[in-house]
Amino acid sequence: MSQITDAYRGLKLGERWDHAPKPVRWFVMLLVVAFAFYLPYLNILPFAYIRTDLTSSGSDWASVLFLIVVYMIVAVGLNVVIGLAGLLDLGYVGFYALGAYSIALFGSTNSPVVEAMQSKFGLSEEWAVPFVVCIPIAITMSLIAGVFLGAPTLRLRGDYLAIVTLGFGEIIRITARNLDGVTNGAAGITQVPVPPGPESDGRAFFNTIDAERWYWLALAILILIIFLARRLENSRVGRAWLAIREDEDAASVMGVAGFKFKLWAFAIGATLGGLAGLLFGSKQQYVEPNAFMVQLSFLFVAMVVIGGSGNIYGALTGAFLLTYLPERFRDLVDWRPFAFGVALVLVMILRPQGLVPSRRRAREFDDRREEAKEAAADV
Amino acid sequence: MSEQTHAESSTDTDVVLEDTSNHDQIAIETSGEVGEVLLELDHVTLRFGGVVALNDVNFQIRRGEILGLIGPNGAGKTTAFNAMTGVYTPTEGAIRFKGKEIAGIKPHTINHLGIARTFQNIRLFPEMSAMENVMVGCDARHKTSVVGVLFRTYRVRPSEEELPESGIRRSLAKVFGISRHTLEERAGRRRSMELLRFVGIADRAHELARNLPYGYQRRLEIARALATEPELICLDEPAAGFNPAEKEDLMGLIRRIRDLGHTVLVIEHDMKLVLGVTDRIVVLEFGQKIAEGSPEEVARNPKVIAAYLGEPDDAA
Amino acid sequence: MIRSTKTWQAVALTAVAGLALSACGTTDTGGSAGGDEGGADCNFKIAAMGALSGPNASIVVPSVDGAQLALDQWDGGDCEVTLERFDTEGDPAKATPVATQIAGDESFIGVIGGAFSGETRATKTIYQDGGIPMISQSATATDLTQDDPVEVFHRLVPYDDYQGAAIAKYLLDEVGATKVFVVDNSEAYGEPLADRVEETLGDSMVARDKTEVGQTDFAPTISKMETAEPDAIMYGGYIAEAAPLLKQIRDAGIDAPFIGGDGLYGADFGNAVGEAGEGAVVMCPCAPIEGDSTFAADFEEAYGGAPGAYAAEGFDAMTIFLKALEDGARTRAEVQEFVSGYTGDGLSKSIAFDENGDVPQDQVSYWAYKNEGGTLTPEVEVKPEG
Amino acid sequence: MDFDALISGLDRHTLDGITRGSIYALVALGYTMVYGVMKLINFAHSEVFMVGTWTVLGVYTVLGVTAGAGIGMVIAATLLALLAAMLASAGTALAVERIAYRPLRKKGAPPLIFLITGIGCSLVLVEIFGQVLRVVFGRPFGRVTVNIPSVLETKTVFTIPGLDLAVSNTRILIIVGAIVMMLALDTFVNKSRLGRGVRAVAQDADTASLMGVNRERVIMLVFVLGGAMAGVAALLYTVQYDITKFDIGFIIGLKAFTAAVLGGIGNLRGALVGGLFLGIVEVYASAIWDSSWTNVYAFVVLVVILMFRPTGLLGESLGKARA
Repeated sequence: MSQITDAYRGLKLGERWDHAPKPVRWFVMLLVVAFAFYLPYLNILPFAYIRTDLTSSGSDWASVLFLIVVYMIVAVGLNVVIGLAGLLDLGYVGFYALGAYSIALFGSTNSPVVEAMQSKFGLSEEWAVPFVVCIPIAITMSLIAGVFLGAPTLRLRGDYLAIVTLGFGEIIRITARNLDGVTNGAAGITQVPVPPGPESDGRAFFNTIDAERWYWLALAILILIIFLARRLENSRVGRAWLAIREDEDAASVMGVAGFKFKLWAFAIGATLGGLAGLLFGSKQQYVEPNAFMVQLSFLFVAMVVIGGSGNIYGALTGAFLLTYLPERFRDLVDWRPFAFGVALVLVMILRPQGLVPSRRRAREFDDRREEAKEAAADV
Repeated sequence: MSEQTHAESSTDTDVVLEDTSNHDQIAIETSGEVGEVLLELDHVTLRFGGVVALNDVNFQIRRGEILGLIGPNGAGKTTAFNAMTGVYTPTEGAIRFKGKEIAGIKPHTINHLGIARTFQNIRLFPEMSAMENVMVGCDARHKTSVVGVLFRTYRVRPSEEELPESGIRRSLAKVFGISRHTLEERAGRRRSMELLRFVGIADRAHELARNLPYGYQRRLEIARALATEPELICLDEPAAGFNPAEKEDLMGLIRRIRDLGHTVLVIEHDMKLVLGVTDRIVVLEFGQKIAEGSPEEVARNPKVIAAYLGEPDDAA
Repeated sequence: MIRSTKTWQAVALTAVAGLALSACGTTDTGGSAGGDEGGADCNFKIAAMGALSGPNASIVVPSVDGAQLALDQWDGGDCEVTLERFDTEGDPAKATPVATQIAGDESFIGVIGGAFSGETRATKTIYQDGGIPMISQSATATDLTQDDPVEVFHRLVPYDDYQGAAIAKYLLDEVGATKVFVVDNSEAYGEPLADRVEETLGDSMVARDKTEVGQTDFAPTISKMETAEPDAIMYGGYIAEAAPLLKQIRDAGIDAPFIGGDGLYGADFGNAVGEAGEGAVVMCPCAPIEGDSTFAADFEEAYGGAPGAYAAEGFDAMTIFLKALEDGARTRAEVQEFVSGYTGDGLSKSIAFDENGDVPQDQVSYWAYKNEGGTLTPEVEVKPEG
Repeated sequence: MDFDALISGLDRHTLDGITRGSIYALVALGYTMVYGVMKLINFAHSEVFMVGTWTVLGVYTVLGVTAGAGIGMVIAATLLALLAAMLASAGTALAVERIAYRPLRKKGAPPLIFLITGIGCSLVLVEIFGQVLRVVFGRPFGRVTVNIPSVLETKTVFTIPGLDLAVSNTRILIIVGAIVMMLALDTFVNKSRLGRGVRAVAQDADTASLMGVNRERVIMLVFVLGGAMAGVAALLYTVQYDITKFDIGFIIGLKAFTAAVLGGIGNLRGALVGGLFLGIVEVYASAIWDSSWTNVYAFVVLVVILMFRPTGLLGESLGKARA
């Protein structure tokens, strides 16, 4: 293990990357993006073993890729909340659910909300809010929910915030399940709309069979989001978040409006969660409350932390591994949750700073380890 | 090379404050007359439960002066500080900054009004570099919003020296302007570096704050506070843990801060430093003001002598 | 600049290696494995999709085992058929990639499942797009066939509305209840079932309460029961909650008969409820396997236990697909056509699908099973009015 | 909405709420003590409770006791089961500490990491009972609900005159048992030398270590005590509900954690107050409406209380347990 990591360290990839000329960096990034778009068709032998559909009971590779990218969007959003602003949110699934439900409630002909609108305004039974209009609705709803949840609770200290957000996630799910007249209750909403596109062979462009189109759509959105998230990180906003995470009182005295920036972090996180949920609901074409259990929130947090909280690429790695591995090793069937638990514990004990820690966090971690050693030596 | 030297010296005796900065870039613009009342504590009383931390305290800070606030341990100096910077709200009385009541206002708003401070027990952002620490201070004066950062919506028509050198970029910037975010980042970085030079720690600008030696951390705190462009800067025991040579340097630094246009309030234990650098001194004991005046007057004041004889000077 | 040269070398090396390897060959992923072989070959796969792991696996695994048994007992002649098991954990999100995979692989000619209503709702349009016929052994939600039916979907179980009516009929006719207390678990299965029971009972229902999945303390429900003094109690939900509920009902000294739907049907029921569950009744649209059939014995021999929930339905579903192959169907469309027009006697019932994919009600038999000493023994058949 | 039902049965509902809350409170102690000393939410604590319920089942099975056994046998079996559950739960808690938390503490990892190993451990424990043991031993392990024989048959012991409220032996056992254990723990923490160590570390770990308190030993002690209390809760739970299942800890754990925060996390008496309060709120609300909204009531009440008392009903700090 250590031999491998040492060899990896010997390459000093991070440093080399920093020192590489700009055109080289652009070229490499372009290659990576091109490769990502090519992934669904990956068929070159040794690499193709990463596909999830090789075994007889495997699952569709492009669909899995899509789910991975959706969870990556979630991880990027949650990384803003947990990794940058240092707020422990255990109810992130609530926003994810809100996004999915927004598009279902307003865009599906099966939803009671749309049915009510049809009868109220005398519209045809085929009518529903168009997909493109559903996007701002979903984003606004999750944004509002983020602010609504954050405004009263962000004054609470870390661990109190954790339980309150956890409660929020549950409230969203239970409400969706119990309000039969609005959400169809536990039965869920079918016929969730898909993005518009040219039809072929009588099928919509974004249909249930050609999952790679969904993957490309999600990937494009993810790349845009990463671009924007990087902007935030390297700005006064990102610095304010770090300062709050480090020492909130000192930050406040230095003129950082703590509450405002925390609320922004929460709202941005909520929006990204909602966006991911929207993509998920739309691809699924079916939304039901049980898809949004608390455990999913834990999974999201695990993605961010395993990858290396505070680092966007760490969060992406975490989301990839925690979604991909269980799908790749479907053969293990019943043993997967156990293996997952063991892996969580092992990875964190062996590599507490996360798999791809931010360079800042890695340094921080080394220092702390030194301190812990010194403290131990003192005693 | 200097970085090497500092890393090796565990004590910071050889640190010499050397101001290599460009004062034009860090001096602040002040709006008032030197000598006018900048901050006023008007019969301020502060109680915690049954404990009276400040009892009817009255004093003023005038623009352009260096005021010393001294007193034995537990006299209420830091409490007064906290009240001025919004950490506590006075139970009775008023605190006015430039004639505006500031009691009960949030700390970050008070900072925006023009008061900055350092902390007795250093409170930097340990996992951020020295430069970033100062940048956070500069950000206090920046305006770019989250939306502005994300989409670079707010564009500014750049002045000639702000325009990029190369051809295409230059034309683009001429047509579309430059985003305020970019300009502010650039200005912030420049100013931060100047401030680090000003306090004499520019050689380790990119090191994490937690890894800086003690003396550097103290000075970084001052630089960070200065970055918020305060009219009044409050230094809470800036010389704590310093040796005589460093104290000497610090006195020079405090004077130079005043020369930049800031008004300075210093809380200090070390009488020698306070007497040497301040224009005026306020003395607190048991939450009450017992004396006020020029350093000479205060040094002769029997009450002050009694108070200090009763309590050995721990900084000595 | 030395560094960047190295980087370039690495990039170049990777590119060369990639090209070389791509020249070596490609994997055979997806695609038409069945078609490639060509000719009169009859190599097909049938998929079984459902919760094969996770807390609800015990309701699904026996039915897939039943299907496997049917396949093992089949003499296919030239045809070679395999059953592929796809685990969804009962989660619609995990079911869609699976369904896309199945629909995209032409060698699959039929799907047994989805086992639960949620995953079926999420995947039936995928199968419809792929034109692959599905026969569900246990998805009972009414809307699957009534609200938005798709051509490819068939099921061997009657939908919840009828089951609710059957439970109500049992309560009225067999128990003679006039004051029934109805409890549900607020979930997609229990709630509509209880709704339907309530509807059919009309004035004979005295009170209704809702509980949660995962709940173990039912004190508020019990105190409502004490006030209502029911002469029978109906629960729409699963075993995990029924067990503590029953125990608390009996502890409170209420000995009104207790009846639940097919969510309680399963070998685990007796283990879970213990003594408190003695005499509890479980209503299931599944006929007892008749004595002269060898199914029960065969199943026990193959899987080391009595056939559990929906094992007979699983067996029947597989049988229909196999008969389609015997009939000469070789494409999805042909199989679909055969299944839709199929009539015949199955283990569980005599089977024929109506235009929505349902088995006509008059062919379904509901049976009340009584828990006696930890095993469910058939008590009486109930015929609800359609 | 049926407020009449609440009012007319207020005594009954209160008793129900206290019964439910007693178990929350006992489990909440584990969260609160660990938090007080380590500022850490021990996510695996719910599984510590779950292990206790299986231990009770194991003891009953080995002894072969069932309902209707003689009174002596019942008492002996119950006491043995209690002891075994306490030991097993305490052992599990200690194992979690050793495996998942101690190595991280040695490395000085940030709190978030502890959270993830806690979740990982929780999953592992759940799967041990749901999968690993099933593969090795078969039933009763696995993912199905398992009955635990009611050794103690529920009987009405007395009726509170005037209220017409029947009190059963199981209820007495649960409420009295919970309160006695809590008093014992409270006394231990406040009076004994070891307990003072716990309080000292909770108040200020650095000062405590200067005063010669061994922090590692205090941490072990806290996990053992919290685990033992979860073991007590497990026995009382099986007496009342008669079942266990591989994932039974999850919801109880969630509620107990809520109760701990509600009472003021880190505060022992807060756990009791929070647990009882949460139990009563849930039962009242379920009586007025129905149980499908239970978690919503619980969390709404939590948020409202935290709005007004940001550190819970009794305020935090195990150090100031004498609050």
